[in-house]
Amino acid sequence: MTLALEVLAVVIMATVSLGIYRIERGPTGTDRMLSAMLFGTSGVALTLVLAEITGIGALRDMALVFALLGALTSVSFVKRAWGAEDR
Amino acid sequence: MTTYDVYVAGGAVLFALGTYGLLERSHLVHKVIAANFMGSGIFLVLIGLANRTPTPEPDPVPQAMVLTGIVVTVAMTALGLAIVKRYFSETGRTTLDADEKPGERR
Amino acid sequence: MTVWLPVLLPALTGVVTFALGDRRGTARAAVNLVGAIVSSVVVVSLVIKSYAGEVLSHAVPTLPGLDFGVHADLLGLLFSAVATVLWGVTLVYAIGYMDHARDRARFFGFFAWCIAAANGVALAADPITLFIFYEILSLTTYPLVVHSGSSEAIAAGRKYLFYALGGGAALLVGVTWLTVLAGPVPFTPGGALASVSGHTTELRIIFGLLAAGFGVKAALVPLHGWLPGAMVAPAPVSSLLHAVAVVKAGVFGMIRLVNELYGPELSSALGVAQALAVLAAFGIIFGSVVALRQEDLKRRLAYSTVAQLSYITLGTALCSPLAAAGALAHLAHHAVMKITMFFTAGSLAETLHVKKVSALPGVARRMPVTMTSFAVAAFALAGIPPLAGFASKWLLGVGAAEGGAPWALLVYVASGALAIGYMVPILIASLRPGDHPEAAGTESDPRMLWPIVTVAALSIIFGLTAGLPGSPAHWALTAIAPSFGGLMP
Amino acid sequence: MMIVFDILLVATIIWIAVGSLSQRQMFKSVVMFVIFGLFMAIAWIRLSSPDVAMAEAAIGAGVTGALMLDAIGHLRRSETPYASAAEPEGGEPDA
Amino acid sequence: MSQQTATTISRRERIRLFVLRTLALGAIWVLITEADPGSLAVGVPLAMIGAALSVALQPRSLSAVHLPGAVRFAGFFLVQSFLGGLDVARRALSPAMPLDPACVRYPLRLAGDGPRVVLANTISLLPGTLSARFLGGDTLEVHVLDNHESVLADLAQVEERVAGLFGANLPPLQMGGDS
Amino acid sequence: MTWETIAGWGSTALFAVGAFFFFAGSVGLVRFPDVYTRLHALTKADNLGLGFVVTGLALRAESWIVVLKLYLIWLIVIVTGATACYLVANAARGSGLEPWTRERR
Amino acid sequence: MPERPRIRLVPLAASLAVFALVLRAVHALPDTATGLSAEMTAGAKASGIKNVVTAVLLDFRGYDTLLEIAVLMLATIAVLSLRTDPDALSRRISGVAGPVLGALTRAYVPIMIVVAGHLVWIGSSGPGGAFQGGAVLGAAGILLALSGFARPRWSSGAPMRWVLAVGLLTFIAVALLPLALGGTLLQYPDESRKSLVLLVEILLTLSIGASLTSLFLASASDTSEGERR
Amino acid sequence: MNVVHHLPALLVITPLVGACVAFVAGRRVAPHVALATATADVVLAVLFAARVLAEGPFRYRIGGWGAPMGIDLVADGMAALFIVLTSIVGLVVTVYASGYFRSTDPTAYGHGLFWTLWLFMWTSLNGLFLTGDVFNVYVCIELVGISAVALVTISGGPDALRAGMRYLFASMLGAMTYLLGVALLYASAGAVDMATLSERLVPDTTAATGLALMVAALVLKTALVPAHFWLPTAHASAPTPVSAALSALVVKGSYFVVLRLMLDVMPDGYLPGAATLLGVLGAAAIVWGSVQALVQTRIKLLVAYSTVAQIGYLFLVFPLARNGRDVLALALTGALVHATAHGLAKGGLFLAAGGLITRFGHDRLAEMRGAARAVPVLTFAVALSGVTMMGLPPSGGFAAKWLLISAALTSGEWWWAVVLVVGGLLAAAYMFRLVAILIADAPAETAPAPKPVRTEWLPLALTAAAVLLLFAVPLISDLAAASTTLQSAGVTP
Repeated sequence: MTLALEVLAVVIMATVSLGIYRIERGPTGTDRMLSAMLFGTSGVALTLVLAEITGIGALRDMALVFALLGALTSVSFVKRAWGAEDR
Repeated sequence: MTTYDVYVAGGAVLFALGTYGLLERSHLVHKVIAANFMGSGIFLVLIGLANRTPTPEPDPVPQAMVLTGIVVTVAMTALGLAIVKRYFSETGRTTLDADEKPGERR
Repeated sequence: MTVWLPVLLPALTGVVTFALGDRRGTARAAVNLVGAIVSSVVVVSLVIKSYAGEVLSHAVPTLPGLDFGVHADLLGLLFSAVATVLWGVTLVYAIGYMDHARDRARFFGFFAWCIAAANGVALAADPITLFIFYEILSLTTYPLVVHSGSSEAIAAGRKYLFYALGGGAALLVGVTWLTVLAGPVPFTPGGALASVSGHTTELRIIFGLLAAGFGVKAALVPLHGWLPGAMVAPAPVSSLLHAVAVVKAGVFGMIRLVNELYGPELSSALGVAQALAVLAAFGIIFGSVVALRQEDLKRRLAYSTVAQLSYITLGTALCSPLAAAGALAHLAHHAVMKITMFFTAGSLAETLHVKKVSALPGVARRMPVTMTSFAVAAFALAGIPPLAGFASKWLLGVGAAEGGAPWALLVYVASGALAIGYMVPILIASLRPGDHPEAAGTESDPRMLWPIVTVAALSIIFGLTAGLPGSPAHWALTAIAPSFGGLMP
Repeated sequence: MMIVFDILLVATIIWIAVGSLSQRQMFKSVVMFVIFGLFMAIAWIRLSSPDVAMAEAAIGAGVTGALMLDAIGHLRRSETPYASAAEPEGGEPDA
Repeated sequence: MSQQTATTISRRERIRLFVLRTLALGAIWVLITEADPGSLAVGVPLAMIGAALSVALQPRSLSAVHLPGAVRFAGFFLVQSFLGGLDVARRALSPAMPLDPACVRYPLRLAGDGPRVVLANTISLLPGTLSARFLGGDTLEVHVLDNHESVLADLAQVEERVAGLFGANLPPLQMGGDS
Repeated sequence: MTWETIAGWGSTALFAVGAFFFFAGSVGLVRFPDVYTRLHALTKADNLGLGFVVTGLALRAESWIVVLKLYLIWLIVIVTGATACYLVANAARGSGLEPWTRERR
Repeated sequence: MPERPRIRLVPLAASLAVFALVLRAVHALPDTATGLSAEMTAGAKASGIKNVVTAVLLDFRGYDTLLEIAVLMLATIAVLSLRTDPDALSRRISGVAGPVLGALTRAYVPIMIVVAGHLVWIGSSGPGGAFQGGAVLGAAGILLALSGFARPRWSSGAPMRWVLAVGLLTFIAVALLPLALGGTLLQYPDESRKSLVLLVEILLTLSIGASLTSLFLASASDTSEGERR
Repeated sequence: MNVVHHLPALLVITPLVGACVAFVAGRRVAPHVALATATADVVLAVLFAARVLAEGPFRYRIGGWGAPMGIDLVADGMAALFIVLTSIVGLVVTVYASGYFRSTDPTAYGHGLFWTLWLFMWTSLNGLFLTGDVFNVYVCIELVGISAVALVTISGGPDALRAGMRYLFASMLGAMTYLLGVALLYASAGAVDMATLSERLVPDTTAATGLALMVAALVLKTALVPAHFWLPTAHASAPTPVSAALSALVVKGSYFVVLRLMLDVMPDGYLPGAATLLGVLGAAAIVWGSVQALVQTRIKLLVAYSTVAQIGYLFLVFPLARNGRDVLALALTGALVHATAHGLAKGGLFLAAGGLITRFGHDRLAEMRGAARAVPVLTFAVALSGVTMMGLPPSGGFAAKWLLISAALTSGEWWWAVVLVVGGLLAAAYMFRLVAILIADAPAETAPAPKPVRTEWLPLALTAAAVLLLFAVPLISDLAAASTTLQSAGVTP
């Protein structure tokens, strides 16, 4: 049954990699930020899946941290880096 | 090829990449980022190699080192960025002048 | 510890002088004179002890296996006495000469330190200590050379340093190498390298390095280049540089090197002494010939110094007891003779602004006492009996003949003739009538005049008393004897 | 199967690093760098170092990103008024 | 709309808020420690610290959640967010990519910060809508993927659900908000 | 058929659905024409994908408390996602970024 | 600036050389090696700290950690020394947050505190610890600052400096404590080892959190400085 | 508790506590805190050196674990020497700084934090000198790096910031490379304690690569040519007390670790090329640094390039050290004497240069003519420091050069002696260029009036100490003999 989890992990990983394309393409900084947000969600999923695969329950705490702190990047972006994408 | 081989090799690549970036890129933020990559590369090597233990748990000492290293790297990064910002405020530049000879300007 | 006093007292005088600052001239003069007198007394007392056969020595440990030590042997004391006594005389002259100059604290401070270093060179018990003081001497002289701060002085100072430090480097390598090869080698009459067997090539190279190192200060041709340029220094400094401390440190180093480090036998056996002798002989002729053509008074004197110093080197290099003694005696004799001349040149320049030979006419009428003193020194230098120069040249000549180097005798005679050739025109020129408006017989400041008379008198006294104990010539014979097995004809 | 994951992960990490350093636009670089931290955290899990993973997650996702974005905001070249864009919510009438 | 009105709260109210929030945070503690009983010694004081901070940051009661409304809301939310995901997946994966986006302005009937925030966040998770910003005059600007006729009506339905969650009643919808 | 087997297959199915939504979200992110539309893809699809993954994991969880914790995490991700989405859209609107429409492409 | 390709070869060569060297070095290693893990695990078991990494960090190699906290504090002070505004730490760097962000911050910050506490608490038995907790706390601080919540005036004055220093000072005090009992630096008495480690962890968490927040705040204030240009 | 037993720990903890207290106490009280800490540190350092001299090297087991589990501090003569040097230069710098930062711009907020940063630097240096653990070295060099960068940028001008950035990146590169080396070393030998490493190291590729990376990184941090690019601007742009501390102490920190790695950790015959390479680079540094110093037009840059050159001497010890224990003893003692002498002289020289800059209001060498008359004490200090730089007697620099030349000639590798001699002459060239300018006669209108600079005796004291160091050489020699290096080589004092 772990196989399903492993395949899932690979698939999520692959879909996440797709998002990097959006960073490359832009066109605005906001578009690029979206990818970062995508990774916030997918990161939680990956972490949870890996927690199940490895059997380390404590990794759920890590997913929690990911989830809680995911907003911080977006907030910093909106509050501090808005309009900086021209660089 | 085992798991740790992949990560150790990746770590080596990252380190080399960081070295290249730190030396070659002129934008200061690039340099800071590159230094972070160097750090991550080393950490990968450290922990990758720590996984060679016969037990499932890797050697704890490199883990502790990496934790220390992460915090130190954050401190360095923060300081670097703070200097970059101040430097930008004072000069409006984001690069160190490559051709500037020390002492030529004041 | 007493043996350190000839070094420490002038050094302390220097420190006090610096601390007093530029303003307190009287206090400074007093301190310096007292320092000079006390130092002289100390040196004399050491000489008396040394004559009595008691050689004081003391060492401070510094480097592993090497001590920083001095000893009061007769040989060293001769140089030390010359330096210390002439320091006092020069001081009086300098106080007059520098009356209106700036930065006097600096001047007198470094002056005192120069003497301290010269005394250190004189009393050093081993090549390392000698080297240390030798370098200190270079350093403390530099501020005196560039004292005026003019660009000419700075340039001359740069040249001086270039030579001095180059020589110092050669010396450093030589001394270190020797120590690595032979371990600690304290100066020993007759040579300290008995323990070394073989290593001929190394020993030759080391001798070359050391001789080159000492040769710079001894103005051994072709290492003399700095000396004429260093004339830009104030007259007391020129006197000190060219007559007393600095150049004599060089030749004194040669004497120690040949007689007490390698020893006459080894030096001859290695062939290095002969090479040195040839070089020195060339220097004598070269210096004299060039002096002939010098229009500037001080430069002429400087080239004369080049020649006279080579006398001493040649005498040392002949490895014959009498020549060696003559060389040592000439060290003292030349000091008093040449200092007279430089004092005179300084007085002329300071009082009458006369610097060229062509400007001399009328001077003798204007300053008869000064010029008489100069004449005495000039004749002494040319070796006219019974003045001091004659005594040392006699010893040198006899030594040369005895030591199987009659060609050296020829060199001495030729150079005597040349000395007359470059000295007599000065006297003749000064006797010609000239246009110096002030009344005849107006001498320079008495503080400058009396030292000249004193040193001129010394050239006479040294010549007359050459055979008596305590005179430089006798002293030199006594001091040099142990290097040749204690036998003295 | 996990070896595929590992290779994919490491390849992505290197891709991100190359991408981050090869950009001319600093903002791209910075975003890539922020993402880089998240991937590193996953890598730590794969290397069975949950302590490190957690630290990387907290620091990489939180502090470093904020610092970097703040810096890049500071270095913006345009002279457009920052306040209006930076405080979009502050523009509300009741705020 | 934010913390300016904070001063008018009674001490008693504060204590009530503190206790409630301590309980909430305590519950979270229990969840994240996976109900390790030994950890409560740390958890309780920590929850109290968190609650105290929370009261300092937000010294007002959120409108009381209405339980039946909450259950209904949860069901609605789950179904709608499933539909929302499906909708977006359909548009993204379909080769033609059927999109007709626009910004519409929706006049708010809900009052109060809490409900409005819940509304805004809910809208973002529902099919085809995304709350973009609050405009002056109680208007919410909403970005829609497909600008069809019934958008405003759908939004009104969501607003009612949210109102239900808080047990509030809404005035009847006044159509005519422009897009 | 034991509970384990049911949970296993069920969770596998849920994982598949979750993966599908993740995939769809990423595709949306890549294909959609402007920031606002991409935000839709991100917020809805990915959160839903995570929901399915979490549910799948919950089926395998060893205890109820873990299930609750998993859903707590999901809840937090949803709130974070919605807020971030609002903030970005808000900032984009505030800076005058006009949405893409069929008329003006 | 004209690009000069010849110069660029040097970094490339350097990095490739390093890469080759490292790969070669790693390749030469044996496939298994225990390092110090056996001793460390045994030592940790004896000391009652179940998470070996935490035991290494705060016990066996506590001195490293002490200095590492000093690094963090030092970096904070260094960044403070670069600010142009003395009140950087108490100044608002953002306008007041609107309702949505405000709600998020108000809800999340207390939760973050609880999570940070959890990470510290769990640190002695499982993954987690002062760094992780401190980082979460730091994130909470940054979130608060970004949401425009007013900070008290004292946060630029002496009390704030105390907050920044207290973690390190306590650590030093705990480190010095054994000296009075006849041990060496950081040689915790066996009976109080676990509680001392926990005490240090808690204070370090606070200190790390405060440091990370200050790192952000002290330099972030420069942005508003830049705005006025 | 008996203080004497815990000196190694206290030497690190005292300045660290001082730094915290200075930070908390605020800018008014901080100078006093710093001064008190500095004084206490001098006392501790001297006690420490005395104990090492009396009892020989010992290890201090932090946490009571003992290596390889825990971290050991290594208390030996080498460490004691550098700690005493740090404390002396540190005290002088502290006193100097209390005048310096009072007189400069009070609106620079950073200045109030100087004391804290400076004490952190002190902590890290002491930590570096004492540690016996290669990973702990990493943490310490990061502390050194950050505090140094912060001190360089403390006054915040564009030049200082640029120099600080360059310094920071060099620091980062160095620290990271070092850490990679540690990683490889640990992977190979399973320990990070130096003593354990030297027992366990077998000549395999991994350990060799690790050590090579570590040494390379430290060479970068020590600014050995060609990795010196960051040093001149950093040392020249910093505030004067900082320049002094950087040149006198900080480069010695990483050099000290190179000494430990090359001589203590590395088994004989390991990385045979490394020692020669370091020697060659050292020789190159001597020449290149001196030539650069010769053409500088600003006084601080001249002094900074002179540091580049003087660092070169320190690396000549490595090729020499392979020639048997007698040469090792000579060379190591020489290097230690040189490090000490250079520390004192360069500290004094930078302080003197700072005094001149304050006095003239600029740092252009060509316009500093006449300084000898205006500020004779400073000029004298410059000249005295020159004596040591040139290696002329009776200075400590001379003793060092003597020992190194002896080592070179004893080992038969006479070419190093040539390098040393040439280096001395080059040093003479640039130092006398400086002195000649100061001593030159100034036109009346540009000549500054004589006015004492308040702290001018401090540089003189340091440079005079460098000169008189010759007489402390037996002490240094004893300390060298009490180092783990020479003890394990079987050299008896």
